[in-house]
Amino acid sequence: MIDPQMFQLVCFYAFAAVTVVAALGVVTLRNTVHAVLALVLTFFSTACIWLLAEAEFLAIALIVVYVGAVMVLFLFVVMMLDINQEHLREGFIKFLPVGIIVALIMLGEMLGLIGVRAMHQQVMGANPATVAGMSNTEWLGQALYTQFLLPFEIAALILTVGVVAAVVLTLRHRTGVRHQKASQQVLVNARDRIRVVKMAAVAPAAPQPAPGKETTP
Amino acid sequence: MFNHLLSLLIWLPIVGAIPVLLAGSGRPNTARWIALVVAILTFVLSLYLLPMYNTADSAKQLVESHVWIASLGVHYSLAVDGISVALILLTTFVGILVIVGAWEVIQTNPHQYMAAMLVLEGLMIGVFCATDALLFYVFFEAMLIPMFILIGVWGGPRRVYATLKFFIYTFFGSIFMLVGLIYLYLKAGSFDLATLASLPLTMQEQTWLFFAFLIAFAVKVPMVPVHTWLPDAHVEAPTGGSVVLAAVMLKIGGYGFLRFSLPITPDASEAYAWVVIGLSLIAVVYIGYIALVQEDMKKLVAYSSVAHMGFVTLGIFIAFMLVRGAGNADAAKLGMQGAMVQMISHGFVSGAMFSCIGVLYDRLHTRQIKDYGGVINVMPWFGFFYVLFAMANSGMPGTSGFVGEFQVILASFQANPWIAFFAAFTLIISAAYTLYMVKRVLWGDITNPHVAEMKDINGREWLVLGAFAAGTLVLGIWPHPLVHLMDSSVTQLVTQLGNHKI
Amino acid sequence: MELSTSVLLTIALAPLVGCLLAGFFGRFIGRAGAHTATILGVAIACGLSFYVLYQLTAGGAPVYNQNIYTWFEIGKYSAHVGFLIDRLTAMMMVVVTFVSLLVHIYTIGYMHEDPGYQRFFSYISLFTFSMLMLVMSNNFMQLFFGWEAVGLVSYLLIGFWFKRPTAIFANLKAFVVNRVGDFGFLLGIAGVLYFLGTLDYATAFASADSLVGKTLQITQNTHWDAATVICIFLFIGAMGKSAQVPLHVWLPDSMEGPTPISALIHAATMVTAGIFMVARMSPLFELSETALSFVMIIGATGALFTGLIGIVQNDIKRVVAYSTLSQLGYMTVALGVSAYAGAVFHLMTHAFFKALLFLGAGSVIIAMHHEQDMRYMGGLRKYMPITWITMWVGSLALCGVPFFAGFYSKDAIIEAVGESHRWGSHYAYFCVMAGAFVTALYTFRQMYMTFHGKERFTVVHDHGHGHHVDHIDDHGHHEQGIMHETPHETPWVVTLPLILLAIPSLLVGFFTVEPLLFREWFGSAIHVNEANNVLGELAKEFHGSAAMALHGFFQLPFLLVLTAFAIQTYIYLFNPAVADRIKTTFKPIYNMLNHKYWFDAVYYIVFARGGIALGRALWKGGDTAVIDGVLVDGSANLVDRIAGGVRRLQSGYLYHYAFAMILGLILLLGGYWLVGQ
Amino acid sequence: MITLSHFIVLGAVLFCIALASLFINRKNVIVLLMSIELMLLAVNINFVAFSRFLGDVAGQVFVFFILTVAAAETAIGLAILVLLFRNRSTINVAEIDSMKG
Repeated sequence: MIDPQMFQLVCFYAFAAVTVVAALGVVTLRNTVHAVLALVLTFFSTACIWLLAEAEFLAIALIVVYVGAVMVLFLFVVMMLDINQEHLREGFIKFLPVGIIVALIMLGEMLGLIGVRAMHQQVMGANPATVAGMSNTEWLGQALYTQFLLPFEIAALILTVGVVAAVVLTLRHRTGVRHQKASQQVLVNARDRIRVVKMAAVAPAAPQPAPGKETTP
Repeated sequence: MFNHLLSLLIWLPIVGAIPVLLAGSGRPNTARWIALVVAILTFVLSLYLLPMYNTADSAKQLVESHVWIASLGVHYSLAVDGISVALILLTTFVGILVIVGAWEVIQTNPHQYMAAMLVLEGLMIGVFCATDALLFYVFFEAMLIPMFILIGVWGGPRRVYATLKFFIYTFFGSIFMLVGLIYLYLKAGSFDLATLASLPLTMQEQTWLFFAFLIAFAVKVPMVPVHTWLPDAHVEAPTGGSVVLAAVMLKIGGYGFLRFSLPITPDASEAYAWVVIGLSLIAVVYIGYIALVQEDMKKLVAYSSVAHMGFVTLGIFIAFMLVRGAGNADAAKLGMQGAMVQMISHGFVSGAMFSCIGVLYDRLHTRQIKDYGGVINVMPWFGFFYVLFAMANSGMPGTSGFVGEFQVILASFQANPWIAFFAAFTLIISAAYTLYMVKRVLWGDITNPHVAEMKDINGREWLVLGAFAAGTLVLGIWPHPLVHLMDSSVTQLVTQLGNHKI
Repeated sequence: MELSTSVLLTIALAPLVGCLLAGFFGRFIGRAGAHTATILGVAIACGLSFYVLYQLTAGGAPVYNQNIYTWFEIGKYSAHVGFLIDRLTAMMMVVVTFVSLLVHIYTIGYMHEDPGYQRFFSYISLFTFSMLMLVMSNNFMQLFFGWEAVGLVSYLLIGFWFKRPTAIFANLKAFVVNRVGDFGFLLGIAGVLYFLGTLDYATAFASADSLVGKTLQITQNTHWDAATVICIFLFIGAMGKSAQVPLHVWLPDSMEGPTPISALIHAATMVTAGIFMVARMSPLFELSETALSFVMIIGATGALFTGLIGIVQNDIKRVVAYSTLSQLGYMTVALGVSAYAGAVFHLMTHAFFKALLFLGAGSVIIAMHHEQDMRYMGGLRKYMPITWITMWVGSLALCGVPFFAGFYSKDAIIEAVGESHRWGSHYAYFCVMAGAFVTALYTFRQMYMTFHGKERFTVVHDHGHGHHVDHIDDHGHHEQGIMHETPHETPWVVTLPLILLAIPSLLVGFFTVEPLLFREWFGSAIHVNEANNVLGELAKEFHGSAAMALHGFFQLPFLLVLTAFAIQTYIYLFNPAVADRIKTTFKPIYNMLNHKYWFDAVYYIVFARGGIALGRALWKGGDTAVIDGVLVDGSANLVDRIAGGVRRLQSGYLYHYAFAMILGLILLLGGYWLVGQ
Repeated sequence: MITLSHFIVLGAVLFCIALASLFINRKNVIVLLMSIELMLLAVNINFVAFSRFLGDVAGQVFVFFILTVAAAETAIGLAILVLLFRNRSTINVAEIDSMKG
């Protein structure tokens, strides 16, 4: 019989390993498309870890929003743009040692500072949502629509602005394209089109009689 | 209405600037007339100060006080004493003259020019009325803005350099004052000047505060060696800007010494009076020599302003030596009165000198002395005024320029004959540089053919110069009313000087 | 019967009204209006001055001392405008207004072609007003006002012909040199206020004795006697105004002004203001032997050495100018030996005969069409007899020939110096004695060169030339020695003042010497210590004016005059070549005199050029280079340079910024970690 | 059993990988953007973990907001990227230095 806690641990390690490997893939893969796919994998495995932490709503949201929307956006962009991959990897080997050293120093500092050892004693207790008699989604929703209503609305607004901004930024005005401007067509005035010129009705000296009225298009 | 006379004096020109602006560049004459009416109205109102002010009472009068920023204990509090009344009258008087003086001279956006002048006038009156240190500071700084605009927009070719120099110089000074004021606020919990004056301070605190105030006001006065903004600002400023700058704005430095340095840090002021006295004497001699060799008329007069303002600071600070050293309060009053009279007088004389140079500039568009010569041949009336003001500038008795210098020299002899010796040097050097200029500009035969085409002053210019001349002569022939007006306030100040704070 | 304030005010203000009318409304009232108005003003002042003098002497009026209005009042210090009228003042008022009136009249003739006619009348009336304010003052402040105001008018009048470069140079010089004197004067006044606590004459003089024993701390260990310091400072003022060595340099140059001015201001009245002032301050000067010695030596030096310069001058006005300097020296010597009354007496006689000489010289100049060089004159006596005779009267008075006015005053001074035992009086005695000889030398030379001998000009009649049209413009640069018409006697407005001045030059001494000098006519106005009273000593030997004059014929001064007369008569009437021979023989001395002992050159180089060079050095070195260059623009440049350096950090590359951020984060965490350990 | 430190270490590791990526992929803007996503993810893991261990809902709410804002940021970032590429035909960071002082 497998100890459920043990099983959780194993699962965590497994997912964590996938996350780290995928993340390494993101930063090292030569092909950007592959890198994006590795990032997708990172998100997936992270979502799984969040499930282990019983944050179901966020795990699902991560997959739906990120993998489903953001990553697809990445893929679109990467594939749409004709990028010279080789050129972009210049200095990769050169800066690798520096990157690794900085990253390791950072890691050491962070872990040392946070006090990982003390946290090691802290075992995962009961799920607070369950304690409150709610599902995780309900628990989150309760907080979101009461306590954090205003930030929530602002977040919504930010997203809207983001959308508008993205559209405006990428909108391209092509020149030389003939559009039909309905508004101008409707607003047109007879006087703009036709000019009435009065002329004396005198027979010209020319042999052929010309019309007394002339119109311009 | 007269309960709020001071507020009215401050805000009438400022609010009056709005219709002037609204008149727009399309109706320049409307703008000019509105500005003139506002300025005259302000002057008439300021005349009411005379009957309302009780010269026998040394206390501050016409008090107005409202809470302004409650959380900092800042009050919108106004009051005047004799010195303020005199300076306010000077301001409103000059206010009319600069508007008349700019009448047709300023052709680009006259409405904006007039509006800036009116705002400046209101703010300067505010400085002279404020009895709250922060309110004073606000007016003190706000004043820079219209001046900045006046020089920067209607100035000469190097106006950008001059405005920047002027602004940063003065701003640099006043930051120290702000720091000092904040310290005082933290200590006293109030910005009220009377409270600050009675606040006990140690010698060390006083020393720091004294130098903070000294830097702020020394730049404004300006004293050597922080005077170099003045010649540049004057040279580039339009005539009206120069007039206001010289006639009123410089006085604010001297006024600041009276309101801040003397009452708040009397002991440090006494201990370091020699610094100010030394700098004042340097101003008289050193600046006198520099003025001698100037080739630009405005620069020359600007430098002479520095030298004359040296008498103001000298008169104020010898008071310490006299009250505390010699125990001669009357001599201290004499010196202080001399400084005050010199301030008012310099307002007339320097304003008039700059107006004269403006008259020449309007005709020939140059301020270089060498371009003139023999102006008297074509402009006799102008010559009359020019000689009159030149004489006043060199301290001729019978003109206002003499009174203050005379009193200060008499008082400084009582402090130390050597001070008087160097101060009296002005008699020689001011005559030399002023009349050397007169010689090269006014006298002689006409060498420049353009000078021959110059027309004598018109009615408007006659009015401006005549008004200045009247002020100069009346004050010179009969200074007693002015002295009497300020007497009780000066007495009170001198008494205050005697009180040790430590 | 007391003097009335309104009369005194009228005396002072009548010329001012005339001045304002002529000055501001000159164009409306025209030439005749201008001279009528001003002459009327001065005539009123003159008449009333005589009336005041009469009241004080015959009428028995007490001394008038009242303030008119308060100028300022601060604590115990106050300054007023007021009048002190005693006999000294009254005499000065009469001299000033009388000479001024004659000069006004004379001006009608002298200036009648000048475009600045009204302006000129306005100026001289203003001068009269200022001079009256000076002499009538009852306090130091008003004295200083008058002092400076006459200086101003002098400035305006020297530069009256403002197109001439020499004139506008001279007026600037005059004003600035005078200001050097005023510098001392003002300090003297400040000293009076310091030690005596008042600016009022009466109060100050009453407490003058309190000065004794007081000292002024100059340096840590130096203390100067208060009275000496005050008096020397006051006298420096007098040195400026009364053109004493070494501040005399402005007076000869002031001859650039029109001749009436030279007569009125630079001979008769203004330059004697210093003498008047010292006489007025006699209670103070009596307290300091040192100061009086100083006064005496300065005066004696001037009396002799400036006279010497007069011998080599060729400009007729300059001769008279140097003579004025010399005579002012005599007056100053008299002050220095405490013979104040003698100084004032000489002031009065000098005012008459020197004004006469100047106006006579002016008359000659008119006749010669503004030729002033005596080398192109000669033999004029037959063309202008009135001028000739009156000039001789003036000259004899100047030389101190017995019975003439100048004799009484000058001889009294010489005698007084001889009586004095003050330190330096031997030097002074030598100077005044030699000065008498020198005076006669230049005076006779001038008379001979101008009126006697051969005519050194030729008359060319060219009727095509408009003589009077634009003569102002051709001042000084017409061909010398060529006349376009025969010289002729000047009109009556010119000769009348000459005659009116010749009378007092001849007679005034004879009638006034006794009361003025020996009977203490001035009363309380002049204070002399008993020990210094040299005039009192002389009075013992005085037996009437006639006896004094007869006695004078056998005295050394007159013998010197006779010698000089003989020498000059020989040289200029019989053997003109001698003059040139002397000139070449004594070349160095001639050069020294001709260059006026190099005073002008040295002053010009040291003070004018030096001042400008110093100013330029301070301006370029101090203001422009140090304050603006290093401090103001320097700090701006420093900020600019620092910013320029910092700017390089902003490479624009994203990864640099990112790297900086990460580095910062690492350092921050590291620091935090270290602190936490 | 899983402890808090497990999550924290995982977050730290992810963060450092992303950090290293900033160095080694210094020229490719797309990878840089993805590294930022990784960093945010690492932060989010921490939030979730703390929220779970401390029983505080605020942590998860915050993750929610971070996701929202990050999405907006990515959208705009990519838009800028597209614009950049359109104008300069490159996404090489080394060639973008118009902010050079």
